[in-house]
Amino acid sequence: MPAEKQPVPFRGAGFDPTPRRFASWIAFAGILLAWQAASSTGLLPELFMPSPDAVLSALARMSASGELWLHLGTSIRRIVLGFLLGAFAGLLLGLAMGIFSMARAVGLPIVSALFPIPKIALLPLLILWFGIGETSKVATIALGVFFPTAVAAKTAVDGVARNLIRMAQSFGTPASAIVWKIVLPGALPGILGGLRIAASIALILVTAAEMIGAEYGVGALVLGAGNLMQTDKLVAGVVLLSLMGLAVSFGIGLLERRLLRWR
Amino acid sequence: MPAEKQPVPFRGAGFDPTPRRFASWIAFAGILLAWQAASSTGLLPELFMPSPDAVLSALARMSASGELWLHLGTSIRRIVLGFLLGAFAGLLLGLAMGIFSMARAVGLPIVSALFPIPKIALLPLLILWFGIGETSKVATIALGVFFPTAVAAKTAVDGVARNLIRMAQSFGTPASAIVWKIVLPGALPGILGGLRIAASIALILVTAAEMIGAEYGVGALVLGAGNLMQTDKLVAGVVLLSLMGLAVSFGIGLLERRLLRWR
Amino acid sequence: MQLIARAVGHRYGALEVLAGIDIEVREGETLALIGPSGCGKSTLLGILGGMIEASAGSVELRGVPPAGCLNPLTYVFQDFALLPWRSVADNVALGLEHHAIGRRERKERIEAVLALTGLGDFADAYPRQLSGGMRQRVGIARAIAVRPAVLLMDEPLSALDAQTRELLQEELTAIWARERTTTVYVTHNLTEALHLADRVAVLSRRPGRLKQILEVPIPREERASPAHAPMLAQLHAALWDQIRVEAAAADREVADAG
Amino acid sequence: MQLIARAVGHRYGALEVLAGIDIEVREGETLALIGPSGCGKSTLLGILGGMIEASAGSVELRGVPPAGCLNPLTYVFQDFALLPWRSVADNVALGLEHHAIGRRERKERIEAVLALTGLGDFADAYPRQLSGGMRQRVGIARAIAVRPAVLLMDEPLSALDAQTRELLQEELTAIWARERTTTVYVTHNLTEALHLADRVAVLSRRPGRLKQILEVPIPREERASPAHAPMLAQLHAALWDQIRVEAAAADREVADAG
Amino acid sequence: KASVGALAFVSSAPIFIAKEKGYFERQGLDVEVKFFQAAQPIAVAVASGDVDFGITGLTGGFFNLAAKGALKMVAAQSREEPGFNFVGYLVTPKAYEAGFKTVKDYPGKTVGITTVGSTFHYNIGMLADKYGFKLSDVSLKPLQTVPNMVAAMKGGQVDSILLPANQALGLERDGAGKIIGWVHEHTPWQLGALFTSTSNTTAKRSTVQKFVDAYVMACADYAAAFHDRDASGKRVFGPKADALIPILQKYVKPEPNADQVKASVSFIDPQGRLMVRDLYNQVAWYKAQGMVDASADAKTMMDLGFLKQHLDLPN
Ligand SMILES: Nc1ncnc2c1ncn2[C@@H]1O[C@H](COP(=O)(O)OP(=O)(O)OP(=O)(O)O)[C@@H](O)[C@H]1O
Ligand SMILES: Nc1ncnc2c1ncn2[C@@H]1O[C@H](COP(=O)(O)OP(=O)(O)OP(=O)(O)O)[C@@H](O)[C@H]1O
Ligand SMILES: [Mg+2]
Ligand SMILES: [Mg+2]
Repeated sequence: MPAEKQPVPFRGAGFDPTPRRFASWIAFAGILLAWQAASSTGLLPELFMPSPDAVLSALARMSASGELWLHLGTSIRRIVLGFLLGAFAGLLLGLAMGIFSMARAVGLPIVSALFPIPKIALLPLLILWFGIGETSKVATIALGVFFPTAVAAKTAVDGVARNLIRMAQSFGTPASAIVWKIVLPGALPGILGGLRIAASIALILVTAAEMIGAEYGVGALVLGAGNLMQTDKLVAGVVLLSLMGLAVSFGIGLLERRLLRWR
Repeated sequence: MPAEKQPVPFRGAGFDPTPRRFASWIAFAGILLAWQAASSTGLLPELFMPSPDAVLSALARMSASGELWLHLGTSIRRIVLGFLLGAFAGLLLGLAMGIFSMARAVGLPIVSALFPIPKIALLPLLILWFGIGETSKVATIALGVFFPTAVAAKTAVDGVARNLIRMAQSFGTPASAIVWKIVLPGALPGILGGLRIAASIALILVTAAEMIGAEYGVGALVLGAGNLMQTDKLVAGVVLLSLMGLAVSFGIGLLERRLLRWR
Repeated sequence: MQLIARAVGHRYGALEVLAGIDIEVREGETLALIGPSGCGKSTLLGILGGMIEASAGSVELRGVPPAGCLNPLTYVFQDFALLPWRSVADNVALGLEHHAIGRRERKERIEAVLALTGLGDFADAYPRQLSGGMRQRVGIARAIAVRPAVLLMDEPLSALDAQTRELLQEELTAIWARERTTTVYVTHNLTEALHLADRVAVLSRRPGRLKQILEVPIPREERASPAHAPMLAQLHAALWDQIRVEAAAADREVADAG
Repeated sequence: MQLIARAVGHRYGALEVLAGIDIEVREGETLALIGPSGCGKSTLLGILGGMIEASAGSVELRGVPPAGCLNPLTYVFQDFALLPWRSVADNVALGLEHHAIGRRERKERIEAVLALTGLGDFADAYPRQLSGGMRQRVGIARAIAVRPAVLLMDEPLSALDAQTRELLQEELTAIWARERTTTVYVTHNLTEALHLADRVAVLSRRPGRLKQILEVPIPREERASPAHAPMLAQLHAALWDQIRVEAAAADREVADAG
Repeated sequence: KASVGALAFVSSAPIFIAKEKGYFERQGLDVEVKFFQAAQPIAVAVASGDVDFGITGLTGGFFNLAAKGALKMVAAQSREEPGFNFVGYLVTPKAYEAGFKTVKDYPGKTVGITTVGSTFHYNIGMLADKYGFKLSDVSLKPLQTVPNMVAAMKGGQVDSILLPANQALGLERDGAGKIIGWVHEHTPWQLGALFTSTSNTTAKRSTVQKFVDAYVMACADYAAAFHDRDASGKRVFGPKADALIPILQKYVKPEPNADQVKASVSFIDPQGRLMVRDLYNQVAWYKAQGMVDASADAKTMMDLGFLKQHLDLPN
């Protein structure tokens, strides 16, 4: 480098993908338009993939006939019941495992052994126990929600900064108050994260359970439409599921924003 | 506090649940024993829940007849194929979204819209496209693996410490080398975490897909056994799924330990 | 009040960390505790405060606690240990809950300590909205609110940047001048120890033993004056000689042999 | 080599951070850069090093680069910025990759700088196995390995505890005495600036302007002696007066107004 | 007081008749009918004592429960009797055009069934045995529910399904399928049974006896009303049938019209007698398929003492 005098070159650019909300919306709209165009020109045969407007009109038809609400209502009832049951029980066990050595020693091996089982596999057993009706489906969902909630709650309690607990102890705060004032609020973000996963598992399970022997529910709708090659109804059902997923995720997001304002 | 002289009391105890491996194993063995005892004494009717030894002997019988290996082999082939396909494609898209603004702008809205759909709901559509055979099942699994992998890869790339990238730039490292030497290794932990989730989703999906119209596979085994009220075979199938889940999780754990030795 | 440790020793499993520590913290004084990394300073402070059960020896408090004392031994933590989900005022309130004081007195005490630490305008802010220096001020306010007999501070300023640290040192000096709280102050920073303490206790490397207790013979208010600079520099050099070799060894020690 | 900034200004969006900075870093000197939090010290260093594009003004290097210089402007970072998945030797190697030097020379250079920084025994260790002080030594070794014309250090010691910091200060002094590398050294710590620098540049609060450049009139080797303590204390007091009010204001500034 | 678990199908008719005509009351029994969604849970409910009696078709699941000694068959329900259309083989029009015209063409085809071990599964198995093809050459798709099966056939995912006459005829009328035969034409068999728990057959033997007596009276009524055929073998429904139809309409869900009832009524032995040898064959088949435990013994699954004479007793 024999240069006697040289400007300092700029070398800090890149690796900073910006969100570009605008481009995202354009891209999304563009995809929908391209899809519609491909369908209209016959490039994408209706038989294999319905056009967006066909899906919309299928939704409208089903809504008018009430079929939509029947399927949606059935699925939502199952999810809500199963989710509440499973989340409540999972929370109790998870907190206990996070706080008490004994609960952990007994609970953890069981949870670890049962966690990797896809809960849908328990549906046949639950049908034997509870019959083919609602109970077995709700129980499947509850089980599917129970385990991730319990594990998330335990992990969240483990993750509560020990220094905060020691701090409270150093001020003479009694143990029960420490649970309420330190452990629970500190574990809340992790628990909500666990519930988010649990909710998406509940959605998978309700779909699968409804596909395996239910008359109503979005899962039954989708399978039936698929078997009848009614692709417009099928994709409409898939859109419903996507919306349900987005709604749940939005709901938990709302909860997070309310409960975790301090973050 | 009128005391002239007082010892300092200890107040730092508790909130430190110890793992107690020992107790865990004892608890686990205890549960198995209790289960066996309840079955043997007839407290737990064989009709609803087989005893552990009945499950073991069902496994032995199925293994001897080759049925076990047929079901297991079918499921594993589906999982492996679907997982490899989905993970590879997901990785590519995820990395692209993490690095390039354009890929992110286009990819993110699509991924966000399709992510919440329980992929099992796409099985009927995939059956229409690919027929009722292997392809549709493998494709369902691949889709189920694709999305979490893509999202995990993107998030992992986002999470790579920007200061490390700036550091490399300050030494004049070219952009392509930064991707290989900084971005990829830095994103690896997050990617492996995503693959862990993807693997458990693959297990759920293979079970559900096999329950909906397949002759072989562990899912078909479980559902068929439920229909025949062969609870011993049913629980044996569930145990197989649990073992498969543990095996996958162990495998990824191994991979993590090899690739992330530096942690 | 006085805080007296007698023949205190401690082991973590097979690791001997402290041995035969005899220390007497005098009423109203500030005792700085220095020593190489890992020599057991935090452990000793924990034992003094009743947060760690000593393996050997005993600790006791002697004298009459100050009026309104709710928690004789009170900590100020290096990492501030604020509850992120509580506002500044509610964080200060934590130490007052579960003690027999009325709602009104609690409110008055909170207002008083927030005013004293210059946080009056931030009573409703959350910790994430504060700078590091302000966070530690909340930690100090919380500790003072319970009117402790002895204040135990474990490297309270070491998480702050140099400028903020100097500012808080000045404020601590002001508070001590007013309250005359007995204080044990753990630090790595010799300059800081010489700036704040009445006496400096030096621990040897692990297992920590009391090597020396050094009186700082200059009134706290005058230590900033250039006239005393040579003397402070000498004290500094003396202390640094006592721990430099061990500090170097500790720094070279592989943190996580694996 | 000399590093010369002319009329440098910078804005982040609407926020003006630096205005009209003219600075000349002399060959072989150590220039400390101090100023209240958020006044733009890091930004200025980034502009000097070509990592941030200045909104106004220009920066240039003048003179002949040292023999074997691979990267004229080289950083040492506050948070060390080591690649956790590379061993110590491989971390040092990063700066040598993608440059036209042979395998053998690369190996020699790595061994040389590791020996110089006392890391010879830790060539194969991963960063997580090192203490903070050793990690920063790796950062320094990596920077020296490329034989920079100018070393840019952004609070390189502020993430370390006080003892380790004093130790590394001594080692830095030793290295500079040998290598005489031109250095720009950002710090918050006035004592540190006065201990290490030939000149101290003081920036005003945001938008940062050059307020003063102060020469330290004592040879670096003699600054520890008590004889010079009063003078250093005076310089310290003078600098502290220049930034204390602004530092207090900055500390009170709510970090994340929301 | 007794309870009986049943499906809301026409095939449960004798129970409805016995209740409506007061035959149970005359035996001093207060019988409550509990409806279930599927056959399987009825067997479980009887085995666990939730209900005293059950009446449904016989499946692999049933035999497995019975093999554990929990259940005993005591009388007959429907059977496939020559001349009485009950379950038919239905193929898609496309498959029909392509040459799938008789039951001998099943090898190589895809067939939708409800579940593994269902009566439909057994029907195909019997065809395989009778016509000498391998059951494994037929691809059986378990689709869990009848609506799924119908949908899968309409969608062309399977070539054939088996359906009860009423639904099969409806589909053929709509052009959605072709009936290529009826089960009774190829493999007559004992399709369903009345059963109770083993403990009931010992502890409450007299109650079971009274229940069976009332049931058999209703079977006789049923047979008299629905078994008539004209000279050409075609079924005819007279005034007795018209008298019973409203009873069935009251219980069957979804409520059928008279024609649908007529298309649905199967053959039920007038004296409630079981075809015992056929039941032995069924158990043997399920055992051969590995769907029923090898230790199962058909003999222990029935208690033949409640009727004077059953049919076809094995030596
Ligand atoms: N809970 C524990 N279990 C086991 N060993 C511990 C524990 N806490 C601390 N130690 C060890 O005991 C020794 C003393 O620790 P301590 O934290 O008291 O030292 P310190 O003087 O405060 O160090 P530092 O200056 O780094 O804060 C160290 O070697 C540390 O590794
Ligand atoms: N990338 C950025 N975008 C927007 N504003 C920034 C950015 N980086 C820094 N700033 C703002 O510019 C101002 C100067 O930042 P800079 O980091 O240069 O200050 P500093 O003097 O190094 O501060 P400190 O002493 O805290 O390290 C600060 O107010 C900071 O908030
Ligand atoms: Mg410590
Ligand atoms: Mg900075």
